Amino acid sequence: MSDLKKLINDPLKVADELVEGLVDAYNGDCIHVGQRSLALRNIPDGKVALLVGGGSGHEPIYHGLVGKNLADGAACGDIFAAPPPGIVLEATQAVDKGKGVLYLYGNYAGDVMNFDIGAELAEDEDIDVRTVLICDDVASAPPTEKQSRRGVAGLVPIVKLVGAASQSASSLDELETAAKKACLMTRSIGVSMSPGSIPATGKPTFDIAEDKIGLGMGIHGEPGVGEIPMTTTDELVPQMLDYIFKDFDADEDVDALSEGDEIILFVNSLGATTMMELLIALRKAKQIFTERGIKIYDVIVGPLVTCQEMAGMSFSITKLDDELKEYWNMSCQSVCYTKLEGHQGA
Amino acid sequence: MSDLKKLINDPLKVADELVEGLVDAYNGDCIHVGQRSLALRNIPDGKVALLVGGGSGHEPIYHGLVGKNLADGAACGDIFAAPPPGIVLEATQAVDKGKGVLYLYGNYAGDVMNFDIGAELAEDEDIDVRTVLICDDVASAPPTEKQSRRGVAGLVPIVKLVGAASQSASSLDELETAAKKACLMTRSIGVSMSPGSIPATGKPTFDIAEDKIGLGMGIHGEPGVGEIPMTTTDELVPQMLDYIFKDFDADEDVDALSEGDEIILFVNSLGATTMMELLIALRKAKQIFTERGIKIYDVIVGPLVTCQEMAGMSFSITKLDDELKEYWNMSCQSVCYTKLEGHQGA
Amino acid sequence: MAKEQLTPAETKTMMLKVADAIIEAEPILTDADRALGDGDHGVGMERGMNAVKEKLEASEYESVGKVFMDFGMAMMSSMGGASGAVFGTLFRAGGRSIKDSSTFGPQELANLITSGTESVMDRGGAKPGDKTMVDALDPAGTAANSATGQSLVDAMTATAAAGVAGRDASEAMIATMGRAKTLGEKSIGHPDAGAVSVAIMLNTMKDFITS
Amino acid sequence: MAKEQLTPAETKTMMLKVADAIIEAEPILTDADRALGDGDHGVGMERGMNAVKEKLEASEYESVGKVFMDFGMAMMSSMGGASGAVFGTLFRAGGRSIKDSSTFGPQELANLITSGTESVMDRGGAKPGDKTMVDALDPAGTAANSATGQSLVDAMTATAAAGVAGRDASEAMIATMGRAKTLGEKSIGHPDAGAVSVAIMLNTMKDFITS
Ligand SMILES: Nc1ncnc2c1ncn2[C@@H]1O[C@H](COP(=O)(O)OP(=O)(O)O)[C@@H](O)[C@H]1O
Ligand SMILES: Nc1ncnc2c1ncn2[C@@H]1O[C@H](COP(=O)(O)OP(=O)(O)O)[C@@H](O)[C@H]1O
Ligand SMILES: [Mg+2]
Ligand SMILES: [Mg+2]
Ligand SMILES: [Mg+2]
Ligand SMILES: [Mg+2]
Repeated sequence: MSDLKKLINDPLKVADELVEGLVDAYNGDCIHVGQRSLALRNIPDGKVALLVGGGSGHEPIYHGLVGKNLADGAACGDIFAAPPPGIVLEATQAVDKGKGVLYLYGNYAGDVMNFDIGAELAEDEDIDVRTVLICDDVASAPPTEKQSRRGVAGLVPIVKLVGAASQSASSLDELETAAKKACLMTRSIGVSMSPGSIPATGKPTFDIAEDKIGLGMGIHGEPGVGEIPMTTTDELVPQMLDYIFKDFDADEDVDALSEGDEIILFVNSLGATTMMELLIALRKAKQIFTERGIKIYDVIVGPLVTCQEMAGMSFSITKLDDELKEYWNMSCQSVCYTKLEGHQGA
Repeated sequence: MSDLKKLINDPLKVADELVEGLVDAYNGDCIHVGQRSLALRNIPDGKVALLVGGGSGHEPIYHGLVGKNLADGAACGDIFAAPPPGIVLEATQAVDKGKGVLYLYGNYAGDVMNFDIGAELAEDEDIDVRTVLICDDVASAPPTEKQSRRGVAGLVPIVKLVGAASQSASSLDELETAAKKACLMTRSIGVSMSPGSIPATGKPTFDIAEDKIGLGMGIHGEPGVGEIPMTTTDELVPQMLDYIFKDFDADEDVDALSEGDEIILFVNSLGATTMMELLIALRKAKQIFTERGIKIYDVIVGPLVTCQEMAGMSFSITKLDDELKEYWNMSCQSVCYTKLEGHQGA
Repeated sequence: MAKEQLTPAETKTMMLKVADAIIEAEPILTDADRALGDGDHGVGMERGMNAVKEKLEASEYESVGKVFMDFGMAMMSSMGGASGAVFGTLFRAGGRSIKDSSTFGPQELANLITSGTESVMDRGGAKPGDKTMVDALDPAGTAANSATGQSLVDAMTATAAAGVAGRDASEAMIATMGRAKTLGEKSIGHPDAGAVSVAIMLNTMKDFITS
Repeated sequence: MAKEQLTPAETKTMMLKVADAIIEAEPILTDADRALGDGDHGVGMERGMNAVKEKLEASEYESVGKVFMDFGMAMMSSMGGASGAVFGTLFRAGGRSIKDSSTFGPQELANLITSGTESVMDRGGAKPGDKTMVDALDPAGTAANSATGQSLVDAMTATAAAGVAGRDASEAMIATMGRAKTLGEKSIGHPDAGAVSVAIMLNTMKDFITS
């Protein structure tokens, strides 16, 4: 979008004001904590807590994933900036119910450092903290280095699953194990056609030629595997999914995606890409999975992991086993994602 | 957005392909009917059926509102075009379970004429049809002529309420009465900052100056009450809500919105306007309702009634009574909108 | 060479030319609807005309009325939108009024337009002056009715001229129907998109008949 | 008039000038981060420097180290992002290493930078050559350490020059940390945004000390 006509107040206050609005969107189910954190109003005593967070500007994630059977709280940074350690601490204190707190967030240098410092501050307050990094972007590193991958849209199914697991987890260990499994089983690949921008500067976050698609780009426009000519949905989708298939194939820690497997399929828009486009892409993806005999257990589709007016989309695939299916089947409710018990097409 | 980099296949086939994708998104809960209609897989015999529909290009409405405790089916037109009568008929036949079909759709000349012809064809097949028009856009006509208003984003809470009512309605009469009440109690006002475009032409649907906001614009860019200079959220939101307050005041068929009233508040984006902006606007709206002692019973927020990459937003307000609250509290699930039983902040 | 009393085959050829003319005019129709409506009139009419061509090219006709009925039915079932309904109604009802005619002359022209226009007004509630296609159709019907005693060439020429004048007159009207309604006085200065289509259709018929 | 052995008050004045210089350089930092990262470095640093100014202006200092610790703490608690953590760590740890000093001379300069840089490398895992701010800090620290026997003016001048050279050298490096990582060879030709900030900071300190 070249003509940025954003409806805001002070561009330097957007993060604070949007978190206020988010609390209003929860209409009482969440409370505003400290400087810029969110927590569920009623977290049961003795619950192992789940904390998410990250930079703002990607709404409805990350802080919109606080909710019933989802995250207990979120530490919110400024636009595209990890929350400072003080905010991580205030959020940690708000969600801790004596059984410790699992930090579950996307792998970015800024987030890791700030959450780590926050965790050190929390340990000083005798709160047990464990961290599981979301590293789902297959375009950002080979399977052998998957712990250095960026965290992208896969966080939605991951937080859904781990939030469900947290309802019955008896210890931080147990929840950590579930989170690691959800992360291992979830992989994403994205493309972008045009950049978002930072409200405070109005400047696009990157440049891309009119006739090019950034294949494998991250959710802030981080470069992926390269640029390809602008093309059609039906040409692009197979290429994108191929990265996912090859990644499951090549990774020694997981089995290949093969006939009879069941998956959650999440088709995400980065903002400007319309639901119309997502649905057309979903249609092609469904054909490909059907050809391979892979069963879609449930579908998420929508602009849930955005970067302002960035145009682009991503696929996230979570391979399910019985344990993950059970977590999936739980209902959940939040500003970002809500589902009833069970799954579509049951 | 000036540089349109839409990810599609044949621009003339987007409506057909997106409906295919939508059926895939339902993952088995909905079936594709005839040329371009959608219906729930299992509509109970003897249920009074609810049919929605309209032009495509506004995803996730209208056809994304088919779902559990929502609409039973949808007749889908081409981009921004009402469905032809043949499609209305095929959808009607698919959802009719012997108790008749309520048509509930936005008031546009094209939709009215095509659904009316479709209804005549259905009556020829001995299907009972009743029509309730959604006319919620207060900017499009004064209260004395409210039956000539456009149908805009208010359709989301309206279809939610009427879908719930349809689960227990014993007759078409009863459902029609509930639908009329939901429509009467729901009013919307929108603004737009920049146009969407039609995939087949790539042309923007209207022109607007760089420094102007279209106040009261419709969801295709139909002109509203006038253009005002681009401004901040906190300046704009009170002006927008004033139209709603004044409309409830002036309309002899409803009581004024006043202290102690309970409402559903829906903050919608037309596409390019980000969730960040919606939340900031929601924050201001909440302040205004709180000042007036009006209680927000539940909130919907997101890009649910869109017009491609159009920038703009709207507020829809539904005033509740006990009957409507009961309908609201039912859970529902669809691609467009999902909620658990009850309401946020209960 | 000018034509009198078209055969069903000639009528079909004429209406195929109408379809091509509308397809060619897509950008003009798109722009007309962008100014006052939602910008989809050109694409919608193009979709309709492609359906029309498919239907007409696959059919042989003994009745001239049936050509127009098929023309209307193809539009109505393929287009949707306001124009699918109103143009579909125009040609279906207009064609039905001459379905027993095996030739198309000045009387058929008059019947086609007047019956069709009446049905359009019944269907959509628009009256002359509301800034819709009716503002091109209504004067065209009047002209055709006054010209039933003349040659087809003269009748068609007068009818097309009246339609064009009606389209032009729509520029000065304030829209009270459909999408453009809330424009109020701002709708002045642009012709109605549907009226533009009608004028193109009538002119194409005239060109066919007079050549 | 060049300065030797700054008082805590002078140190505070110097660091307020650093804050202003960074605020002024916002567009440069924004563009540097747009080329390789997510474009928010300028805004983030500006946010940090406003917090720094608020904190420093409201405080009086007896220890020079405390000036830097407050500088770092204000950044760390207001900014977030990678730079909030790394710059916060740089100044908090660097300042702590000289928190007992009541004057800022060549030895304090060397301690500030070397301790700070070490802590940054511990915190974020970056090594020299990874194309981060460390590539400006590391040579600056080496220069400062070699210059502890010289005047503050000379030491600071050498340190700033080494930092600038480090920033320039980062242009030729391939990013292996943070947002720019996946750029690979394409990251060559742009300096690292954090290194640009470091160079501006050191130059501003030099300008203050030498003037
Ligand atoms: N009620 C009506 N009666 C007659 N013609 C109408 C009516 N409503 C709309 N039209 C005609 O349809 C045209 C618009 O068609 P189109 O743009 O294809 O459909 P839509 O308005 O559904 O987008 C208008 O220019 C007008 O001539
Ligand atoms: N692990 C790290 N160690 C040292 N410096 C780092 C590290 N990660 C990032 N940086 C520095 O931070 C700068 C980016 O800061 P900024 O753009 O404000 O944060 P973010 O990367 O979170 O958007 C980089 O240019 C680099 O100099
Ligand atoms: Mg950032
Ligand atoms: Mg239309
Ligand atoms: Mg139109
Ligand atoms: Mg950055």
